[in-house]
Amino acid sequence: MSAHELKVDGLSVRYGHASAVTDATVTVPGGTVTALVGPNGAGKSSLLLAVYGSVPSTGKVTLDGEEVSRLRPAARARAGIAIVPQGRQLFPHLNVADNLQVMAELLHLPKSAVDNALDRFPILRTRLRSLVGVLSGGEQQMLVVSRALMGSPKVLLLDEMMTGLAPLIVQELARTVTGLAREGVAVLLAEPALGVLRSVVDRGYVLVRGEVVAQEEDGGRALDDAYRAAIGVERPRELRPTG
Amino acid sequence: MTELQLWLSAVEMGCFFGILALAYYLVQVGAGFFNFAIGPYAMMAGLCTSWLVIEYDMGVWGAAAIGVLATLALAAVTELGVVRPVQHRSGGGELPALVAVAAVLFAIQQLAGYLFGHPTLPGQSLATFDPVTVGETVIQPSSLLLMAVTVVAFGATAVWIRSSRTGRLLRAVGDSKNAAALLGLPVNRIRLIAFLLAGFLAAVAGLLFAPKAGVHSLSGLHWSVSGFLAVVIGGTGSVWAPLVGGMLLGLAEVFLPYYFGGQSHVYGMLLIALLFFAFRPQGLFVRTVRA
Amino acid sequence: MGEETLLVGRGLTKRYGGVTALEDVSFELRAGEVLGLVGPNGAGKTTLVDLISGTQAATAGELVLRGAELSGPASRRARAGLARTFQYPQLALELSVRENLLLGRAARRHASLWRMTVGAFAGALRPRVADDVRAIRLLAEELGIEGLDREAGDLSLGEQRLVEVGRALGQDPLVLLLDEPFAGSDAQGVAGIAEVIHTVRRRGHGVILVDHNVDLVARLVDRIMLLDRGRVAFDGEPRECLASPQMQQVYFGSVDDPDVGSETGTREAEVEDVRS
Amino acid sequence: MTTLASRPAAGETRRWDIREVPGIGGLALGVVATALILLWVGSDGYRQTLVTSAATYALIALGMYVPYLMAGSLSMAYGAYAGIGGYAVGLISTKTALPLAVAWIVGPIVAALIAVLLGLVTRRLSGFFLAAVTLLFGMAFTAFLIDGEGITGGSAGLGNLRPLNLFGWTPDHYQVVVGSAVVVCVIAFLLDRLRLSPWGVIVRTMRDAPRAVEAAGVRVPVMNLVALGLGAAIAAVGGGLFTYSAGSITPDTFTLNIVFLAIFMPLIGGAGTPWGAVAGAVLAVELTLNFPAIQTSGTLLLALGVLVIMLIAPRGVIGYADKLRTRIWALSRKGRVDHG
Amino acid sequence: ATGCGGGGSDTDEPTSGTATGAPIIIGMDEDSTGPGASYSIIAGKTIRVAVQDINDKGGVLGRPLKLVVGNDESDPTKVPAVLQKLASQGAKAFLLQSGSAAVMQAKSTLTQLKLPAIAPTGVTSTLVDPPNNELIYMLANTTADWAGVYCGAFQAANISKLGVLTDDTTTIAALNKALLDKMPCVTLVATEKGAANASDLSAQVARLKNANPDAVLVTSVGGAFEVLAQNTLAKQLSGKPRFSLASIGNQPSSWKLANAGALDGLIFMGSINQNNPRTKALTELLKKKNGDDYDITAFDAQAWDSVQLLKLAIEKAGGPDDPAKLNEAIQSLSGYPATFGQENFTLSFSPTKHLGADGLCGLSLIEFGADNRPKGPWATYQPPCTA
Ligand SMILES: Nc1ncnc2c1ncn2[C@@H]1O[C@H](COP(=O)(O)OP(=O)(O)OP(=O)(O)O)[C@@H](O)[C@H]1O
Ligand SMILES: Nc1ncnc2c1ncn2[C@@H]1O[C@H](COP(=O)(O)OP(=O)(O)OP(=O)(O)O)[C@@H](O)[C@H]1O
Ligand SMILES: [Mg+2]
Ligand SMILES: [Mg+2]
Repeated sequence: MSAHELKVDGLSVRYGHASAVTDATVTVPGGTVTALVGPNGAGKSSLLLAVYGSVPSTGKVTLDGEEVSRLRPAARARAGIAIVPQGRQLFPHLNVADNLQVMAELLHLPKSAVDNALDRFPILRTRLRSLVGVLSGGEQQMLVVSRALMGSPKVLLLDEMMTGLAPLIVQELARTVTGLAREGVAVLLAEPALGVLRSVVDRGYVLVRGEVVAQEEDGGRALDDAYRAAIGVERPRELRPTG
Repeated sequence: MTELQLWLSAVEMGCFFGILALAYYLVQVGAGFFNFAIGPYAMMAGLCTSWLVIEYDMGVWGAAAIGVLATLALAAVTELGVVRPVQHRSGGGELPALVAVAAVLFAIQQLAGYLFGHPTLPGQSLATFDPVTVGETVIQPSSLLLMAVTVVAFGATAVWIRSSRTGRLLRAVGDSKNAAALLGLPVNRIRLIAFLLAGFLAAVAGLLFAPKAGVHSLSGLHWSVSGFLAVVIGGTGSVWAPLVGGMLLGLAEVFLPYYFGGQSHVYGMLLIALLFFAFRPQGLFVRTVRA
Repeated sequence: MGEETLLVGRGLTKRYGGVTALEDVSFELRAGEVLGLVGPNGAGKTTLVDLISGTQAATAGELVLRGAELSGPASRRARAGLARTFQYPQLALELSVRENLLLGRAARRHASLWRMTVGAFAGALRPRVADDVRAIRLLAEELGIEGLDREAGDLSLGEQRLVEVGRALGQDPLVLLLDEPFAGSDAQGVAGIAEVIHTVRRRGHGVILVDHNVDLVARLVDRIMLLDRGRVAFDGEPRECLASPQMQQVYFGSVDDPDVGSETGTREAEVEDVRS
Repeated sequence: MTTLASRPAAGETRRWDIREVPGIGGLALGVVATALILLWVGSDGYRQTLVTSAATYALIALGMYVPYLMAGSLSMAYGAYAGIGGYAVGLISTKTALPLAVAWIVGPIVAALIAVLLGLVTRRLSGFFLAAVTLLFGMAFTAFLIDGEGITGGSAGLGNLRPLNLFGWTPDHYQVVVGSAVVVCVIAFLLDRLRLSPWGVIVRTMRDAPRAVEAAGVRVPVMNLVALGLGAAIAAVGGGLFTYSAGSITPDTFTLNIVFLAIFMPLIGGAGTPWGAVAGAVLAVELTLNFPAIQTSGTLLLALGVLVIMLIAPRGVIGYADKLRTRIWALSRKGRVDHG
Repeated sequence: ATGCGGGGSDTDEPTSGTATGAPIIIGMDEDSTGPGASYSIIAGKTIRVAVQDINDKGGVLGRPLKLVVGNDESDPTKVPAVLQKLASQGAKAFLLQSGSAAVMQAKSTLTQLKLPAIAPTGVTSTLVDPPNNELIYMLANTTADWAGVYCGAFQAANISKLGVLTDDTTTIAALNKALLDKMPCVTLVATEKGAANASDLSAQVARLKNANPDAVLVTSVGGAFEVLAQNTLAKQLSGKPRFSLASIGNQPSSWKLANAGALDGLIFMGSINQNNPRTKALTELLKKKNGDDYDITAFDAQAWDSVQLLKLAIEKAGGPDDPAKLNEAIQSLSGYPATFGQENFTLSFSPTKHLGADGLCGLSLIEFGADNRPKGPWATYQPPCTA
């Protein structure tokens, strides 16, 4: 399967007269898992949303050489960009099946797509008819993830995708993500701290106050160091263990 | 045999309030607020039709068609020209939307007054077959038509909203505008559809109910209030809730005066509402989700 | 820290029609103790927090806070000394961060109907209380929250989570219930929240900490309670707990998992990362 | 380009600025505006009536402010609340020997109690149940005023009111006009401070995050009742004022129109501050009563006016003005930053 | 379209005609867009016609009358401001031509302004009862007189048990009080009330039916309620004699609302009597102005007379400028031959009599025909005309 590539060029996002992302340039080669790390409020989500087209932005976004900057979110989704947005971007008063069905219809997928999406998380299958609003935080996050993975995307935008998921699931997902990357999907995941995901990240960027301040071509510790170096100014205080 | 007559009246009003409530329900589900302009929509359809028939002795069906179209136009303007821009500019709160539609309510009523005059006009009956006589009671064709249409309207809406693509989108968009917009669902189109459907239902209701007691440029507010009460009593938990609410209201408006006379429908409805709400703290159908 | 028991729960159970979210859960929280609450998704952690805080009514079971029965609506329990955060931040998005932080302190002064009524007039006459201003500044500094005048709705989610914690702490609670406070917060946020936890336990009060970041939890708590499908699967010392087979099975996945190596590796790294 | 994190600095440094004394800015502007209006009024009877009408509307709108815009619960019995205030004046004046001023204590209290009662019934329900019940109460109240012949003077209402007598001083008509303007300013000022106070924070949080308020230790339904009561009381003051200056009250004096007016006014004026309600009232009076087009429907003018304002200035006229101000300040501050 | 009366009437304000000199300003408070519009407009138009007519004939004391108009939409909270505005525009007297709730509210404002006013089409005696009644006047016979007429009618048709169907407006509540208490001739077996904007009255009528009265009297402000009531009665209580107030006769537009033959046999309190030459003259004039199919109503006649009475009063007072004198002048008017009622019907006022009508000659019972239009005087009984 061919490797896809996402290019973000000089992207800026402003809310009113406050700028969340300033002239960010990020490349996500297919086959790699690229991380976007930065402290809270750095602009990670804004950047991802802008790439998906959900927040207005200036700058250029290209998928496999095709510019998608002009497209609306729906069109970008159909073009193969999938997003796991941060926070619960679900429809709490719709049941699990309908939540997936809505997405399937947006992407013009066959009914079977809903069923396939559920394979990844058996728990969800048991709750198919219950309102999403009553599910546990993690169960909801699982739903968000399976919704994003519907209809084989070319680009995956994962905004803190592991939030609220138990280690067991996290490992599975980590494996899934790596797998997809190997198949050529361009994966961009945003995290305030790499933590458990360190093992899956191949390369990454550090975002501080809306600006890309560092780029690191090999993942793991290297990226962590780059990150720490970048925010070294505001060095986190010691965390005293108990006892 | 007056009993039958009373039941008839109650059901007739129930149907009318029910459809109005259903119109409220659709906008509530799709856009998340109560569109108080529903009553004026109904008034518009009824009044415009009667006016055309009386002033330009136009054919009833032609006039009705124009009336309904005019109402649809109003509904569209409400969303495109008022609610959408207002919500867009005020950051999507429901309060501004509510106030805006309330203003639309009065604007429509007053404009209707200028266009069609202030006297009450007789409603035009679409049904031309002879009145049906049951015992002493005569059932006007318009009443039968109203009931038939009510059943159809609710049945159709129920199916549509539960299992059609647009129906599902409607529920989604209304449930979380943010999520919908974020994912790229056609929020604007869906909301417009909700308004148009509401406008259409209201128009039909007004058209079919007008023959009962005529229609007046100021009927709108009264109808808005009745429909609102119906939808609140019924709740917005199910498509059928508005019908239940409407029927309860209809029964109250007919049988309270019948058994207790005088102003009892005013006091009685307050009393019932108080007791009802006090002892059924969830209202009828409601579904709760947690934080 | 004193051995005095602070909060006791007995036989707590919650059913939703068919679904059983929590089944006969009992626990004990001592003064100055931090109790970690972990378990797979849907195990019932949030439900337990809801039952303790009174956000949801228990199907069965009882709670005792400092020897007195703890019952009734959430507000009464809050007045008795409970404070909680929500897994998804519950902020007034149109209010400033400062005002959101003020809520905790403000609530304390408007407990009863009478005080609410009087409070209305008092508020009109004396809107700004100097101590509040000071207290909020300290709170914000402790948690490293910047920009108190911004609308909470303009904050990033991570920033909102931090404010959520700050609001709960503002109530100066006897028992602080934290539902996944670390999810999505950066190193500085983690440190801030950890700081908060220490402050509370230093005061000899208690904390119940729910989070999936086990290593962090292990660092911060005196005891861990493992929930599985609504039941207590393990309750004990952090280290025993992490080592326990139950933990391995229900939470980390079976021992002979090829990934375990890398997985434990990441756990250490995580701790380091936090201490930087 | 200011990045977000650098925003707060400005806020901190201005903390001891006189402009930061809660509500002072609004008061200053409000007082100036009122003074100008009173100058414009002079001894013209018509203009004086405009002011009293505006004051009445303003008080009813201010009554709407706390429960509706701060707590987010919509009560539609404001016609009744104002009516209660009005009838308190009427009854005490015609049926008792008590000093008339007592009416402005009794009326608001009764109104508040009724508001609380209605709120009590729907306390566990979503906001619109309250709207429905209060709507019905409004209707029933009018019916009662007509039926309750003995007490309320039936359809003829109550008139021939005693002049107000405050410790021997009977204000003339102009003094009443000024007085009502002052009352409005004072209440607006106090509500503005209340909005910023801890109480206000709780009440405003109830709208978006009731769960948080509950979890923080305040019984949301109860607090809601307090807000409703307070609102009703303020509206009752307005009803009393109108009745006194108009000299009579009938069952139809305060109708559903007033309710919708009360819903409109705070938003066209500006939901951000109670002064918005006052501004809204002035606008409403201007549009419905003082607009040059003699015969056209005041209601139509008002409705269209509301729509236009909502479209041009979604945060109301005051919000609009405020936006302009902050724009200018932002520019000047930016200037300073660039220098430093 | 005749429908556009509301809008239309702003345009054709009266001109000074042949009269010269400083205009004498009369304030008219009408409801041209609110709930009262449907009847307020009718009289409003005729008032303008009357003013124009006076001006064309040389005006009052050689000066033209000038109307300044305000629209209170029958909203009592607007009334004080509207009247004040008219006064500030120089109005020396008022014609109060809107919903009676508004007129009620106006009374106290009149007292504050010390200016006299006529409510041309008012019928409820409470309008001219205390409180604040020093300056307000009304023309037509009020309900007090009607009681006598109805009683005569009931006896003539030997009706002893009466059922009443009434709306819930303040106007009618007041009217019922004045009317029903003064009819000892019948026993009220049932009084049923329905909302003025009701869309169904079958329950109320069913109760009436159960009470089994000899006849039914409908008391309402007219419009949709009145006709709905008649329709329902015709359907559920067919054959019972039906009586009504004046409003049904005064609102021709509402006749169209009735089901076929639903008004047949209905007897209402009319005051238009074509044997009255003045009525005839006015009819001609109005047909000229408004087209031949124009149905003249008591509202037209009363509006016309109010203006004439103001003219006389101003002339008597030797000018409009002293309100006290003007008020006295109005009170001193007597024996004015009215444009409605029977030929010899006159209007007079006095400090204690603010109701113009002298005797019952202002009234006549009119019967509706099968075509839902007034057929003519009721054969069974007519009020004795003894001034
Ligand atoms: N109102 C409800 N109706 C039905 N089931 C419910 C309801 N509320 C919670 N549940 C179920 O109860 C179980 C426990 O939920 P809870 O939120 O306590 O899990 P959790 O331990 O917090 O999970 P997570 O770690 O994902 O937050 C879940 O399976 C959830 O689906
Ligand atoms: N709707 C909004 N209006 C105004 N400012 C906003 C809005 N959303 C975000 N911001 C600001 O933009 C900046 C970036 O926000 P963003 O959510 O992208 O940060 P983030 O890196 O995702 O943080 P986190 O790790 O907490 O998710 C923050 O300073 C935030 O305050
Ligand atoms: Mg983010
Ligand atoms: Mg949870």
